[in-house]
Amino acid sequence: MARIGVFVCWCGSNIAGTVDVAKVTEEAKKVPGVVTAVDYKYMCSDPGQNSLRNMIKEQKLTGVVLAACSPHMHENTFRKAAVKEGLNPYFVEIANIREQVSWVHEDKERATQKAVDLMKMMVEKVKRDRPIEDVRVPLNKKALVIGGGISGIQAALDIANGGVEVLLVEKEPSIGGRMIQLDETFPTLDCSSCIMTPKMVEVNQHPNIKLYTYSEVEDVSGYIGNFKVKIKKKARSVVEKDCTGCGDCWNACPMHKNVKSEFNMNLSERTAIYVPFPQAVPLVPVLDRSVCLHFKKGGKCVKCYEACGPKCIDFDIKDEIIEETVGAIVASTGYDLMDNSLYGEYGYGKYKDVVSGLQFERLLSASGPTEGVIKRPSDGTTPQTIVFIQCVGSRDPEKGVPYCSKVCCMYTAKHAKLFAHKVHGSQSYVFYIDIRATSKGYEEFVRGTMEQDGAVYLRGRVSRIYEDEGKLIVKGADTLSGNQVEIAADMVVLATGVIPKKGSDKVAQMLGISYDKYGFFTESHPKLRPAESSTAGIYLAGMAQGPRDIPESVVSGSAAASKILGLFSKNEYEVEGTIASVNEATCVACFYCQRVCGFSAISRKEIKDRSGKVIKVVASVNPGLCTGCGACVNACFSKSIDVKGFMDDQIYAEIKSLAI
Amino acid sequence: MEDKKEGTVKSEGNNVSDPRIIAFVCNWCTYSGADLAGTSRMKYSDNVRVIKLPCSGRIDPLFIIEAFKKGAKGVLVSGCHPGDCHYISGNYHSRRKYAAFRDLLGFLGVDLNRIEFSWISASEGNKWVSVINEFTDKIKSLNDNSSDIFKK
Amino acid sequence: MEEKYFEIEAENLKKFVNSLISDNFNVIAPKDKDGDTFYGKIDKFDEANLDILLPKMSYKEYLLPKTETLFEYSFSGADVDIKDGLASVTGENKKRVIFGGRPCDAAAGPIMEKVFNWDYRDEFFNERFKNLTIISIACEKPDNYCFCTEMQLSPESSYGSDILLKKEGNKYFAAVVSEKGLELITPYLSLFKETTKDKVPADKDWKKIFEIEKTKGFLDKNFEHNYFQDRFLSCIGCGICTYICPTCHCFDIQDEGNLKEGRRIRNWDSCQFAIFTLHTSGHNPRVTQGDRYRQRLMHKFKIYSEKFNKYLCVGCGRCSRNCPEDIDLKEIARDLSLL
Amino acid sequence: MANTDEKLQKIANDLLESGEVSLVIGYTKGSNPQRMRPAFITKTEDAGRLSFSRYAVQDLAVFLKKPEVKKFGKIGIVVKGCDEKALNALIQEYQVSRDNIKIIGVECNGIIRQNLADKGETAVSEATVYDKCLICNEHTPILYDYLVESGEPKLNVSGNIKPYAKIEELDAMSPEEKNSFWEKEFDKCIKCYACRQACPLCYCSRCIVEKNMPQWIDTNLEETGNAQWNLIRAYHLSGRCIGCGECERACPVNIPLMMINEKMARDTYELFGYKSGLDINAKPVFGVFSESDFNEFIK
Amino acid sequence: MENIYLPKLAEIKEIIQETSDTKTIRLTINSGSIDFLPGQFGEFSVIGEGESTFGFSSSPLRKEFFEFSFRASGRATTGINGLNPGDKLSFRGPYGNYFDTAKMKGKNLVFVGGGIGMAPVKSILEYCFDERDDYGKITVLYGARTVNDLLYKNVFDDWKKYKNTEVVITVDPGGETPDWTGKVGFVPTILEQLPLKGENTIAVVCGPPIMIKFALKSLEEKMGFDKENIITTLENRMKCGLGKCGRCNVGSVYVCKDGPVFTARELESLPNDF
Repeated sequence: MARIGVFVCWCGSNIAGTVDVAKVTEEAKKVPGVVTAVDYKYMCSDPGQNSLRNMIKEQKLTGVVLAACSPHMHENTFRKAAVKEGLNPYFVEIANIREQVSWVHEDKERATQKAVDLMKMMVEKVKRDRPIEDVRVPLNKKALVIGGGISGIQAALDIANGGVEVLLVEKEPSIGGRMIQLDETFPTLDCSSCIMTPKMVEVNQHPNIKLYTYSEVEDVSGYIGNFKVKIKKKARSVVEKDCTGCGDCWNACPMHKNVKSEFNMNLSERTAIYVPFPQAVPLVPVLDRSVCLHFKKGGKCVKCYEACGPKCIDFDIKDEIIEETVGAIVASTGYDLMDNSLYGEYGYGKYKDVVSGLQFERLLSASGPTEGVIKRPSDGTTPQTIVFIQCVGSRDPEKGVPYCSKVCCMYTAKHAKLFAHKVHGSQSYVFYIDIRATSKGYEEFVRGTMEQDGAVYLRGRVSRIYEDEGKLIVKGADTLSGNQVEIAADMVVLATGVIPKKGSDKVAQMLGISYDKYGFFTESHPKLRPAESSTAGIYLAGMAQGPRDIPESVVSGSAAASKILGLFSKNEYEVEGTIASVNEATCVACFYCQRVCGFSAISRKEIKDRSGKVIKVVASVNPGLCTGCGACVNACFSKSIDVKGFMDDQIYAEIKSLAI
Repeated sequence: MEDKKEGTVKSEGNNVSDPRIIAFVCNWCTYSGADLAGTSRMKYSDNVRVIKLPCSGRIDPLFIIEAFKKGAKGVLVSGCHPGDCHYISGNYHSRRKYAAFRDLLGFLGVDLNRIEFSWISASEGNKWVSVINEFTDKIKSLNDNSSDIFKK
Repeated sequence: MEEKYFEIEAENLKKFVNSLISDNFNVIAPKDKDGDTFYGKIDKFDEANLDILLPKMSYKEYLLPKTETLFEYSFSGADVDIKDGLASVTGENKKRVIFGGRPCDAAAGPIMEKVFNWDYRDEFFNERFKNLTIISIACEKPDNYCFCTEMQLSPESSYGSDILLKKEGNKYFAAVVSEKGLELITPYLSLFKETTKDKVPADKDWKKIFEIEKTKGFLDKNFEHNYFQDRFLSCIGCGICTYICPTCHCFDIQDEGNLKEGRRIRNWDSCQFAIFTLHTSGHNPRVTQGDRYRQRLMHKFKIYSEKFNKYLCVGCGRCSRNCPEDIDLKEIARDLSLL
Repeated sequence: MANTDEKLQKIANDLLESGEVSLVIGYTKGSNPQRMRPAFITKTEDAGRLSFSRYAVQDLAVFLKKPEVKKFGKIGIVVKGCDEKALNALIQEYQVSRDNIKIIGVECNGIIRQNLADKGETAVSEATVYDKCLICNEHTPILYDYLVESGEPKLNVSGNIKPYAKIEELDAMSPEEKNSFWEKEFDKCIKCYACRQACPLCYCSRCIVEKNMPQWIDTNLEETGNAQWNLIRAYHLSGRCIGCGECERACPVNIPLMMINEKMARDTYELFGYKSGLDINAKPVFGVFSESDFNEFIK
Repeated sequence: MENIYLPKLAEIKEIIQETSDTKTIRLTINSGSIDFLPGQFGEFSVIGEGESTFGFSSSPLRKEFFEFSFRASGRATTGINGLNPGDKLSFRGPYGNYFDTAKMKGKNLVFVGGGIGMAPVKSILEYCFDERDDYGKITVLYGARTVNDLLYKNVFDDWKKYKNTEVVITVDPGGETPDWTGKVGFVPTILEQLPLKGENTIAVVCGPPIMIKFALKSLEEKMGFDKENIITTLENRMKCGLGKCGRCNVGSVYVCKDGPVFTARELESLPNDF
């Protein structure tokens, strides 16, 4: 017997300002099965929740409907409150009369009518709710971290230090990510590799971390606690365990000039067999088969092999697929810079001395192509005047992206500062729109660049850059003075915006996590669950989630790690019980459900009689794999499969309640 | 029997100027997109009633028929953009089905202007608003006689 | 009532029917549609096709509509308001004339009337039956699927008709066998010429090819006979035989509506469907199609006759003609009578 | 034809005698000379009843869904090319195991429309056969264990008769016109579900219309319930129908069901390049998707 | 002119949760019961969700209410399951035949019920209790699969209070709880252990088909009951309850009108179609 309670929330004036909550309450009382209906100022507050709990107890409610804000806000709050009174949490339904009514409509009468409709709809749904018990799945206490940048490294180390085995998979030959490319870091100016390298080494030596560099995650299936992952270890052509990292091989490689160094942002060359940078971890070279003469010229060149003492070069190594089962995953795939060539007027790609921020980092770096001496890529001379342009691509919905890349203000200030330190008497100009320097010590840092290091900050955009007699003529506007300015610079550095790593959308699709329209992974809740992805057991860290600086990336790595350690502190994970179930009496085993299931959650089940003879084959749902998406229900002709929480008869009743 | 139909269920209201529109949306993208429209205090037509499903893959053609049966003048089906499905492929499967189902409805004489499909992500509050408003306007502009064959 | 006999010229018959139509009678007659002939409302005599043996379907729906509203309901809060569906049937009071049907179809009415009136009176049926006047035309050439003669009727039987026409040359003899029939023609008597029974051509001597009592005799004793399971392997359970049958009357009762209002209806149903007797528990007394076809035979040739003293079959042969798998009831009834 | 019959009888006899099958489903002479009917042969001595002709209209694959028939285990079945496609689809959808079935294919040169045959038509010609015969590419079945050639004369297709011509006619109509066309058609429907029962691919043990929690499809036999039934039937057959036409043949009120089925078959082919029943190893069109599927109708 | 399909509206007076999935609903019309006889049934419905057939489970002599018991399994019963006291239920009936109480008068009676099949037994049992002096010894044997599946637990003690009455409750082996004090064993087995003889005794047996089958066998073959003196009920699927819709045909009877009460003798003459 249905005893439904309806609770109409005012949300202060957020709802009550547009919806006649008293009317909604009155209408609720008239609905068959509703035994009580009340309105309250803030249902989510403690007193509000208490009134819900009291009513459940006093009225022996079998179900409750909250006409309130979006279920995405407080469904869990109210479910938890209901559980405390012994009600199954799935007997709590939310009629969203805030986001879908009061905030988006203005006509009070019509808004109230809509609120009444939505309330009635959910009463019909809750009447047909069945108790749902959550499913417990065992946890494989091993974690996978995808991406070995600073956030991935941090996550891996934290998890490993918590006593849990970690697989760290990095696409590049070395871990280190973007951070290891940086010179000094704002606002403290400590050297990036000095603080990064020890962490990289720690990763390599950690007994709980299995490091796969030059490897990619190729496939992920399964579910929280039980992800089956396939890692492709790309053929390195070097036997890692035997390699000493001595360098004889790359010194012997004849391919000196032609291969651009990715690590140095194409500002230098590397050999075909190479380590991307001297502090690479692991310090084991990779043979780039796309350029290696051995592979291009039919096996003739074996110079590296000849040079190698331990003879650990093996041209026959093949890509290897490693299969592992993990319980949780951290996605920290990092970022790329936007394509500067979108800004033709800046001449990137056309003028060698127009460089990106990361290129400038390499020019600053002691381990970089110029060994830390700032030199113009065009002629190797040291520039005396550099123009820095901020917001290249960022905050530009027309050509770039509308968001702020967050780190550019700070690294430009750092660049200008380091330039001033390294080249005495030099002058830098910074074109900016706004200066965003909001963390500890940031504002002081920028101010120092302006005041102590003499950088001239010009508020405005650059309209054009062209070359004239070896100089780059930068034409722009200084909107503060209202003047057009023209600067003859030796170099221009573009503070290019950041975008998600190329291919991260494919990673997201493989993992089944959502991402926003730019490709950044979406957190489960932007404020309250920032470390979790939309899929249970998969966590997010670093720039893959959105622009952030180093400390934030480290924090996010740690956050993901702590979530995983928390998850692994128990032996089982509870999966929501909103999963599919089969009506075996009417299932005819056509297995369309199996075909459309994205989670391989459907299998064949043989029903046998007492003598063991198979009398029927039916579909069967694996509760650990099923996510309750309901695609199978749609595929089933005879509706012999249904998904709990969104049962066919509930949807039917919802539609029925809307009849006019 | 050609001469009389007795006692079919009558309907009231729901006229051309104030049509009932039922939207079946997925929980992860479109519902969140609608939430965003709310949070952003965007205003849109109040003719729409939203029914939340886990995934567009769960939105059965039967729901559409049922909505028309119950007097809806327009039905919207909305889910995550291709590739964005929280459940990986639910929207792809439903897209394929709906491509065919739509053809079938059209062939049977249902005015396809009355059925709208959209991909609306969690960040597209504005798209939600424009889809709802444009759809509502379109429904209002249709001749009421072009109604479907499921409800008399 | 004592039967009365008339003669009517073919031309006058046309006038008579057209007059009925113009006097607001609903005239239902065999009518061509989609390459077949069905009973349907005609707007003039010429729309009727009197040359065919039988329309594809019977006119059962004028006695038992495909869907009948038993009552309508509407809710206001916890209260429910019920509107009797019978009112619209009685209020309708619309006279229908079935014109040009065959004696077999006409016989179905009084046969079905029994089940609808033992103990509980089904006024929906009664009201419709009361308002139906049936003018049948005797068959001259029954086909191989016909077996009305075996079913205690004949191609010239007036059972169930109000008026039976027999064609002879360019004129018809009309036997008016009921008050209803007489009442119908009275305003148009000028078109008719009264005559006497002896002027009417005598019925032919229709031969039976089997004895239906023997069929029943088999059914009485052989509920578990293998014949049913074997013979009806070829039955796909489509139920066409029951839907187009003039006497099959099984129905289902269903509620349809929304949270505000709706109606309780009865719909045609068929014993040929597995779900017909399926219990909620999953138990089904009639598991196989053989079981279900046996029930059809039993109901037609045994149960009904024991209960109501009439076979629930008029021998029209529609089920045989229209069976997609060529199951021939006449053949079966004959086979059983010989077993 | 006598030759065809003898061959069929011999195959059936051999299959039964060797115990390879315990039942052969074929055709035998029907209730009049222009009708055939299904025959269920379980004993070699009955094999002589088997026959085939231009009147062998039934798609015998329909019987494979009957529990009573399934009980026989290994079954031999006589199929025309169109009917054989139903077997393929049933195998694709796991309803029939290839191992349990012996396919006795017969070459078919066209089947005379039953309503014409009943009226005495005996000649196989463009004007007398079903539309499906005019577009048939599988006069010889795709898959078979035995093949029996037809003794019937070849069907000459001049192209003067356009099969399913009404589809284009309807496609060109406005929604209102289409609506009123189908309204008239569906009004005739008596919901006997013969279309379902006659369909070899409608094999659900409990049809969606027989499920009442919830009752998605109205039970009434009026326009609304009828339209819903006909829509859902067509939808469930979309991309699956192999075009045997049994639904339309069975329909006692002559609703042109094949128009809908054929339309959906054409559209499915156009949209997804899939034709049903041609390949037992193919994945059914609505069990898979492509990222590049038709997206234009979605905002 | 009467529309025989038109229901009356009854008000729910009380709902008794019998087991986890069965309930007894007590109804009143104009604050009282309706006229019916034990064994008869009605068509009950929440309007909008369709009708369902149930036998009355109360004694017609108790005039303040009438009741039926049901298990929520289909659409109609799920609808009824959602109701609260005070709600309205639509009802048609009473229909069908009834237990021949005249024949039972002066005789010893044994009532055998299984599971929810006890419902019609309870009606005739309590009817006999209400006129206790008219009958001889009364033996009640009621069994269910498990202790939790027993209905009417709240009235067992009332039954035991009547004079010259023995009440035996049993559960199937494995269905007992640690504190179970009743019998353990299948109904037919326990039945055979009871000190009963066929003479001058009438047996009423209702329950699942398998139980009826074996209980009848025990009564007839081992305990010497005449088929005439064993009475049972058939539970066919029905729609109209009025002998029209054709669903409940068995042999030549319409269970809804000629039944649902049959003697074992009558049952014997029916084909196995139920």
